Amino acid sequence: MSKAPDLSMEIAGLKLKNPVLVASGTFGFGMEYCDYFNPSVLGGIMTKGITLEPRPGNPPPRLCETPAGLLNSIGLENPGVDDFLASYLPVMKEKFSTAIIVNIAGSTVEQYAEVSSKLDGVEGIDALEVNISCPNVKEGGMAFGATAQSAAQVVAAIRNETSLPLIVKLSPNVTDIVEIAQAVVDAGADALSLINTLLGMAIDIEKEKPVLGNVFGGLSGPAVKPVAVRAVWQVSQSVDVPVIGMGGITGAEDALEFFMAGASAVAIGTGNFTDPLTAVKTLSGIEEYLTEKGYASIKELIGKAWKGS
Amino acid sequence: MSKAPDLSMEIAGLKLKNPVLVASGTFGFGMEYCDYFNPSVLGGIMTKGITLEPRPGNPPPRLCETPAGLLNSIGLENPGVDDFLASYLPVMKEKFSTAIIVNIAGSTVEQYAEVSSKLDGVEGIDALEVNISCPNVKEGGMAFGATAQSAAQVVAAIRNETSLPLIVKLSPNVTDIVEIAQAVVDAGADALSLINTLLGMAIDIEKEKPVLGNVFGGLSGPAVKPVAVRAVWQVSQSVDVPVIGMGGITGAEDALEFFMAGASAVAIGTGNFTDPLTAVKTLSGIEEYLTEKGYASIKELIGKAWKGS
Amino acid sequence: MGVYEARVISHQKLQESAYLLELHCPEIVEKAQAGQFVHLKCSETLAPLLRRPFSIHKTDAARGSLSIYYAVVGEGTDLLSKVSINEQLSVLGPLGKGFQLTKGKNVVVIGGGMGIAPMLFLAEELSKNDNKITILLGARDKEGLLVKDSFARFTNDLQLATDDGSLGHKGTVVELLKESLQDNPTMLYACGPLPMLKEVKRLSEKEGIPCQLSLEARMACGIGACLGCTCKGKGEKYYPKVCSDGPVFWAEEVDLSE
Amino acid sequence: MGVYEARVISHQKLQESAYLLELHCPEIVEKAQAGQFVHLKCSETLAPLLRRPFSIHKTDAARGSLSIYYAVVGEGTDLLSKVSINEQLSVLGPLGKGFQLTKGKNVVVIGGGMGIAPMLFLAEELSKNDNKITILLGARDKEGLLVKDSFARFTNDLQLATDDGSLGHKGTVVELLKESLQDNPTMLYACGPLPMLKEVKRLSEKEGIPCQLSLEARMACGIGACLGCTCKGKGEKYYPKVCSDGPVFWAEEVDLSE
Ligand SMILES: Cc1cc2nc3c(=O)[nH]c(=O)nc-3n(C[C@H](O)[C@H](O)[C@H](O)COP(=O)(O)OP(=O)(O)OC[C@H]3O[C@@H](n4cnc5c(N)ncnc54)[C@H](O)[C@@H]3O)c2cc1C
Ligand SMILES: Cc1cc2nc3c(=O)[nH]c(=O)nc-3n(C[C@H](O)[C@H](O)[C@H](O)COP(=O)(O)OP(=O)(O)OC[C@H]3O[C@@H](n4cnc5c(N)ncnc54)[C@H](O)[C@@H]3O)c2cc1C
Ligand SMILES: Cc1cc2nc3c(=O)[nH]c(=O)nc-3n(C[C@H](O)[C@H](O)[C@H](O)COP(=O)(O)O)c2cc1C
Ligand SMILES: Cc1cc2nc3c(=O)[nH]c(=O)nc-3n(C[C@H](O)[C@H](O)[C@H](O)COP(=O)(O)O)c2cc1C
Ligand code: FES
Ligand code: FES
Repeated sequence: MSKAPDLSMEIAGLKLKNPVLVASGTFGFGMEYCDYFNPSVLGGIMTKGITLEPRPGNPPPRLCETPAGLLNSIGLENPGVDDFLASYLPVMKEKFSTAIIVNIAGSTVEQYAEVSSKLDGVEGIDALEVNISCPNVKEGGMAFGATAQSAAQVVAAIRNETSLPLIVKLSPNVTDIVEIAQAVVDAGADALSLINTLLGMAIDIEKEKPVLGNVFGGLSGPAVKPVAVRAVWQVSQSVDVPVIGMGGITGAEDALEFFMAGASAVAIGTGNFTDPLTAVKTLSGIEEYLTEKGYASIKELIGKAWKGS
Repeated sequence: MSKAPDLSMEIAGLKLKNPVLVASGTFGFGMEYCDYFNPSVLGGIMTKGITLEPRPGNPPPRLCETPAGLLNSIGLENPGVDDFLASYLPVMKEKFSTAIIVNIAGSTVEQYAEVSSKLDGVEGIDALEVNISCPNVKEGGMAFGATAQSAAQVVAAIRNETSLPLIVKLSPNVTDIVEIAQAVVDAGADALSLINTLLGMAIDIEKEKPVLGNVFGGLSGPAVKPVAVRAVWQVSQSVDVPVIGMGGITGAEDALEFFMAGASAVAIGTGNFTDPLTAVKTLSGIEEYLTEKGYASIKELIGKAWKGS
Repeated sequence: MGVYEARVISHQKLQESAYLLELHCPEIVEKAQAGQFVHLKCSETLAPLLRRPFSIHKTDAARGSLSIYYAVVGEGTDLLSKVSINEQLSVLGPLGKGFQLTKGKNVVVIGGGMGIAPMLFLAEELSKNDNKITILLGARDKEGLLVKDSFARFTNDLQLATDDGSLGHKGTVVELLKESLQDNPTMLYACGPLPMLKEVKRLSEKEGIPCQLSLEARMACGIGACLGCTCKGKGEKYYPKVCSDGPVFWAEEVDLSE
Repeated sequence: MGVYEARVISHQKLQESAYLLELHCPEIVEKAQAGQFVHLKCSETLAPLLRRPFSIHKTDAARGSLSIYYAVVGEGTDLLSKVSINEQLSVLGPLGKGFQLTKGKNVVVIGGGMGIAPMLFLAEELSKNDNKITILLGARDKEGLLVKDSFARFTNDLQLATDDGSLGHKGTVVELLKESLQDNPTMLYACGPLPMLKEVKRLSEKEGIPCQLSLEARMACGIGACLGCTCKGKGEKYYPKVCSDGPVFWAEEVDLSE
């Protein structure tokens, strides 16, 4: 009889019981999905992006479905870091026995630093994921992720404020993602998340104007998977820190592509909307695959497509 | 009774009978589609990319279907400019009474210049489309399209060699497509084509290696439409030359999005594969729409979503 | 709430491009409240990617079934219309905040177009609570009012309006409402196209009658997690979520301007 | 060649996940040659995006129909298997370069797995031309050889092989071929999985027997325009296109190494 494969993973000093996470902004603070499954079975939860002040987000409409994809322009609606700490984190801590990774964003380097300092040392927070790649707000995201220099600057400022494992989330909307990856690693990132959404838009031909209230939105879902796999492949070969892969995963086969491309963990985003059980199904599918193929650990698959057999 | 709407369009001095073209690399040299419809009904044909020397292209597999998209790594397989002029152009000239736009590529600025000079003044060629955005060959494409400076350099060199209308085709794989657009217009581009394919890849989880022989491929098809519409919207508002929009068009509704986003013409690429009649159906759908809505000319729709009513 | 594989028990074309679909799903039926909705996967492929929300039109406890009443307007509903009996569909539900029910009141229920869908379940629930119920249904033509008979059981005062006058009053359901207001109702319930809702809201405010509106928005998750299905709120809450703060709102909670 | 809306005349499940689909398309039937294929849209949505190529299994001039024999291996063929009689499918065809027929020769036709599909049409055509035909069909088990009876009409020498020995020779069709070679055939025709084709090619070269192979590749356009469906060529032509230079190639034209 074969032993169950080892699914545990360590990322930036953070021990995950398994490498299947849920992506920021697609899982709220975890509460909504409790009616469908127990999120504690997952490797971790990446929260909605948190900023220093509460934000109302962008005006509606905020969603537009596209072929195999989704445009969103939520615009970082969130309760702000203080209310997050007071009202949301305690519930998460109590309800979930899995890694809680707090996604943060800001409009200035100072704001990123201040949010990080408020989250540093707080019990129940396992890691920070720094969003420098949100295409949905004019300041506080994409602008920082667009050049190696500004990306490094933000990361260095955060690194200064926290000893939490620091995961930096990169944008695919750049000419050279490898350059940016290297810069943020040099600046102190312990791990990288990729990819955030692609900058896109849609036009309502009846109304003769953009569908989204904010004009532009971020494209996610299966449509972007080939771009995400490519980014993981490129970046994981160029840096020495682990990569968390995401973008269009709807099941174990997609997830396996990311591992073989070089990811050490994966996150499910838009896939949660198609089926709230996508993350759990992905997890069990990975386990089955490993068992079937006789792999002892998921670690054997990381980068397999470029490392060879 | 209402008059038939005016579909004619002028782009960079080039008169098109209508604004529906077929995209480079997806329509060969037009011959293959003659069994399905008469390509002369279209506004124009953009040829497969032509280089100075013949090229064998990339090793197979060269195609991988993705959700609502297609990855290709053809790698500019083509007969070379001399054979194109000797064997292909004469047949095209004879068979087609529509604009023939020759797509060109190269590995060095000199090659681009030399191909252009060979095509300059040749009867039957209506315009050049310069591909500085092919993600499928190491040299001769994307590298030039990646920075404003190198893009401008290529365009200036070509401009020097030809008085043909010059359409420059831009890559979406850049941080700031507007910057590049402005640079190539300053360097002499008469019009812009966008977008070329997104850099992507896929992994065969059975074989544990990349699906494509060339590892990376270019992503096209409906999946990329939101990125293409966004690029057209951004660029058409920032330059004074016409924009030819493409990326995921499968019918008139998609095409209308591009016009309203600012395109003066559209091209059908991957859509030809789903249905060889996509281009003609798109054309007739646009005509119907204009008639129904009482527009006298397609020109009224260009940029409507940002110009307002 | 949960996600279920629900078997299609019956599927009936009612009128040109509108269907009645009955799904076996006792778990949802048990908990469902009038005004709530289900979130349905219309295909097994990625086209379309997202689920589609549909109001619960009625429930049948004995059969363990719920019905939705839907119009074919695009890809998802077109695929849905081709689903056969005994096929399974993935259903989330019951979702959202339903109508707040009243007891012993004089209520007007207004449904316009496909906004008729949630009103049958509502009428049934209201009829259990000793209310005096006026039901106003409007549609483009009489084809759009084929479900009217199911409503008759729950009221003595069913009034119909069609744009083309092919059935009932020739004109809008809002015109019927204006007349009904003379009867001094104490609660309005409305679902329908935006222009109708705006008028109902305006009238309710003018007359000072409490009013509940069921709104629509494009949805992704359907359960309050993605923050995508917002409408415009009033007061403190900038952007209420239609899927979890609604779909039913008090008229004064929302700003219906575009 | 053209694009047609073809009506489904019959659709039959033959074995676990393999089907026989008959399409009414007289325009294609009229021109079709053995070894050619059709390019089929398996769904009306964008999932999957591309058409799927299938060999012409047989044609029926009287009914104006062609049949394809296909296995469900993924999304496209799965959707195809759910298509009902009288539905319309968009079909391109006939496409590609078919088999070069012989006259008065001693030929061996080898089909392995779903590579059996094009061989029925070929066998019929060869049988018209006074050839001595040996047909070798191989599959995993006897289920995979359910179409064998249709072949019997065109030959006196039908040999079967199954991996599990449930029908005919226990082993591969290549083993049958090795024996048949003692009969000094003058032409080999083969279609099947790559390892089988490699072996057939090797044997044909060793024995110096002309050999035609039908290859597969992922296709987009199906008509020679996209340059996507290449295989490896030998000699001048680097990358022949399976859809238009093939799918049938002379064994010496192609390099089957991966
Ligand atoms: C809470 C709720 C309850 C609903 N209940 C019902 C019901 O009981 N019966 C019913 O027939 N429909 C109902 N709807 C609407 C239904 O969800 C849509 O008609 C359906 O999602 C359309 O899917 P589709 O793929 O067919 O159309 P799509 O291809 O997605 O869209 C077709 C056209 O309809 C427009 N459209 C579709 N849905 C919406 C929307 N929600 N808001 C604005 N425009 C839209 C699109 O812009 C497009 O022009 C409800 C919606 C909500 C939010
Ligand atoms: C000229 C030609 C003739 C064909 N004739 C027949 C026929 O008569 N009967 C029949 O059953 N099939 C035939 N095929 C194969 C058939 O086209 C594929 O099985 C079909 O396209 C699969 O589509 P799908 O969406 O179901 O599978 P997908 O989801 O696209 O793929 C499922 C799995 O099968 C693999 N796969 C599918 N097609 C191919 C291929 N062409 N080459 C390599 N791997 C592949 C994929 O890699 C994947 O692992 C033919 C192919 C060609 C090129
Ligand atoms: C509705 C929505 C909201 C999102 N919000 C955030 C966010 O707040 N912070 C962030 O870093 N990424 C956010 N993302 C990006 C996702 O976390 C993820 O990187 C991206 O969607 C790609 O993965 P997917 O294709 O699986 O969705 C959001 C995505 C969606 C669809
Ligand atoms: C198979 C294939 C080959 C292509 N070859 C070329 C080429 O030679 N030169 C070029 O400029 N673009 C080439 N393209 C890009 C297309 O012209 C077009 O810009 C892109 O595919 C986006 O449009 P679509 O989504 O409609 O296909 C090719 C695209 C495909 C799919
Ligand atoms: S649809 Fe996701 S919050 Fe309402
Ligand atoms: S599939 Fe396009 S060339 Fe063969």
